[in-house]
Amino acid sequence: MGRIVFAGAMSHVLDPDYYQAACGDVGRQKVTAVMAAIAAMGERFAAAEADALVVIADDHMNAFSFNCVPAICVRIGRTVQRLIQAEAEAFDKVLEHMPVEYPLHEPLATGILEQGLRSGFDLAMSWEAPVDHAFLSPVNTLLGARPVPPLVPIFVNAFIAPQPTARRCFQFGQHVARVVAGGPWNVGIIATGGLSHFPELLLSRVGETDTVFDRKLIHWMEQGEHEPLLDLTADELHKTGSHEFLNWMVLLGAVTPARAEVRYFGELPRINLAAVEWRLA
Amino acid sequence: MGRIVFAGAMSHVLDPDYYQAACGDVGRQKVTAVMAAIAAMGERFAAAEADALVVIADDHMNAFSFNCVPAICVRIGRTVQRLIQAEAEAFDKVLEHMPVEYPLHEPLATGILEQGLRSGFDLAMSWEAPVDHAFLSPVNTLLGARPVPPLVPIFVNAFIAPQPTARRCFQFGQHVARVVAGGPWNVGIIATGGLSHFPELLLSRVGETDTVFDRKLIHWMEQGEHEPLLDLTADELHKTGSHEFLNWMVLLGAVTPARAEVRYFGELPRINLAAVEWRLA
Amino acid sequence: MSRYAINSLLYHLKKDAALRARFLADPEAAIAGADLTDAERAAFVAGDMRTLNELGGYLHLVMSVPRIGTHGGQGLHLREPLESPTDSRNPREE
Amino acid sequence: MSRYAINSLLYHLKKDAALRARFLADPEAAIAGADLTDAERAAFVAGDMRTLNELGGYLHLVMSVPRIGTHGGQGLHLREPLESPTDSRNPREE
Ligand SMILES: [Fe+3]
Ligand SMILES: [Fe+3]
Repeated sequence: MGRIVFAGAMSHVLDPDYYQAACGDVGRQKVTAVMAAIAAMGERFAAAEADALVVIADDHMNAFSFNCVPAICVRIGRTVQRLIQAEAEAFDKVLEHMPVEYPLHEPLATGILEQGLRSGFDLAMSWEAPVDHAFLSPVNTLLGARPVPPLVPIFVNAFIAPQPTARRCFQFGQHVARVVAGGPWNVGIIATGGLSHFPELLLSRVGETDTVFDRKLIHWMEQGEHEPLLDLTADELHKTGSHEFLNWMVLLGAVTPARAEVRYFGELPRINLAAVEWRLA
Repeated sequence: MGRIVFAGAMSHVLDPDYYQAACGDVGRQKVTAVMAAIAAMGERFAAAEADALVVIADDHMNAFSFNCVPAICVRIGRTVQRLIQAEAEAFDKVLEHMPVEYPLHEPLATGILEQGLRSGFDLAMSWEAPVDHAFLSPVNTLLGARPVPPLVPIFVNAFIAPQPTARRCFQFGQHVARVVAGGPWNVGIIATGGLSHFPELLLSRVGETDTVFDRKLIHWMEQGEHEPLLDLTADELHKTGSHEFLNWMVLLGAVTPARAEVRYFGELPRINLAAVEWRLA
Repeated sequence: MSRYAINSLLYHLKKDAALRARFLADPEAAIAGADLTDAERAAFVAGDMRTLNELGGYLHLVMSVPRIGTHGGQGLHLREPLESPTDSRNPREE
Repeated sequence: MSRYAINSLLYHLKKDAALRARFLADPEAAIAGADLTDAERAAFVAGDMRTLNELGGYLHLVMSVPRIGTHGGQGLHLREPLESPTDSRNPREE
């Protein structure tokens, strides 16, 4: 029987130069610290010898177009490509040393997709969507020079309203856990993004966070109290700039009722950086 | 309170020349007959003075790419464009006399989308997907020279496995009915495609249908017995060539427990043509 | 059962008129960069839609690629429209 | 709140380098065919990303369109990189 052998969640812009430019020296210090915490989590991930790594992240209008914005989309096929874009954003540019192509864990991804549709999840599928910093920065930081295990990238629509609800993301995570349990593989899972930044997705509020809200989320995750998180509304997530917490909700569904341990939490004006790991039974 | 004031389902390749070429004179005769039945349904649709027309159909790998294949996708925005493709297929070409652009019923489409995501439907949204014969042939045949009312095109993935289940499509139709009931509009709804053709999606079986299976579906629809239809499996739909019946399942969910009245059923070697209308309370 | 490499190429042949023109002029050269097995490549070059369908090509692509697809299950082969582009067996050309 | 016409244009400016080059050379001409209100058009021409965001442009597009987006909320205006493409206020250019 398959098991989730590692579960973590972390911010996904992991670029010291970017935060130096955005927040000065303290930006560089804090992002360097969260990256060190993620690298330490990577030691434990490597020791777990997972057969696959599920990565739950959101699209930044890089992979999908307005022709089709999926609520939840499973990336299937044999390989996935790193986003390649002329004049990429700085935090995507820092990944240019990474390989262009990564293996996918085809049977696990296909299982999540097929069993999902059979169970009433209206999942989109993609053979082509590339992965950007939201997927690859955490993978890169977690693994360092180690080889990247076969990935299962899953896209959650965090930004284009209407998004899936926090509850639905959690339910989808429970589904992922059932698929893992029904298979033969040891699986790692990470969710990326956050914590609070870009409230209301307004340029005029870039630079604000909601630390009180973030600490409340962390408290519930540490306690393994997931009920209140299920009731998070689209409005709360939007107003606090917690859009990307939807990715974390998927992970919570997959590991519930496990408790979180905070490896790093650091406030910046622009975003609150975090790295969290779950204590699995 | 809003009401569904018209509900019908029909085959969607409605091109006498095409069936002449594929099946000879009998092909032309039967498609002409089903088109006449659909036009007669159009009289009743016009008399109902609907504010909007919801059209449930499938993509024939025209609107979406393998970058993102949605299970169920609501077309939002203000207008939708007819598929324009160099060297289009004959049955799309016959629509070239039709307008290039059609108004959408924006508040109804947005309601179906937003309330759907709130209710746990993982709907994709599209501002750009064009509509092909699967949407426009029935609309054209139904309306003739009358103006096209504001549309709500909804795409169901009928062909690219894994598809949503028959039960899930029905549940989504129930959702559509709830949204209509909660709004102020009189709404028509049609589902298109089928009946049986292209079993197993194998070229070697093009030209086969499953009349026994179609008659069974029709019987249940006539009786308003929807339970057995909910249990249709992906395998049954695939083997009998009933992929597009998923569109009909959405409509059934929207009108259940109403009974169907068959306006036309005609067997051809290539496909069984049908036009069905529901007796609404 | 479906095979992405086949379907992706069929899809691009359907949507990209320039690729389609290159393919019609010189199939081998046009698809040289595609990640196909030998059997798949041979079937493309021969315009053998039945084989491509059996190898996992979606029916609706296999039927609908202009000038290349069977367009109605008539088993049209690539070489025929190339030699006779108004071939009456292809109803689209009429 | 979101406005498709704005977002579609931002998206194409992000993804289509040729359109972007035309826009940088002559914004009015490059977007002449776009279905925009006068206020939206003026904001595009001025490179006023804050207004485009307030009018319904998605933040991540408003930030990330190369050379045009604010790219980090620094309120970069279009005219500045045009006049000084290695402007040090735009970290992407470093
Ligand atoms: Fe992000
Ligand atoms: Fe069809």
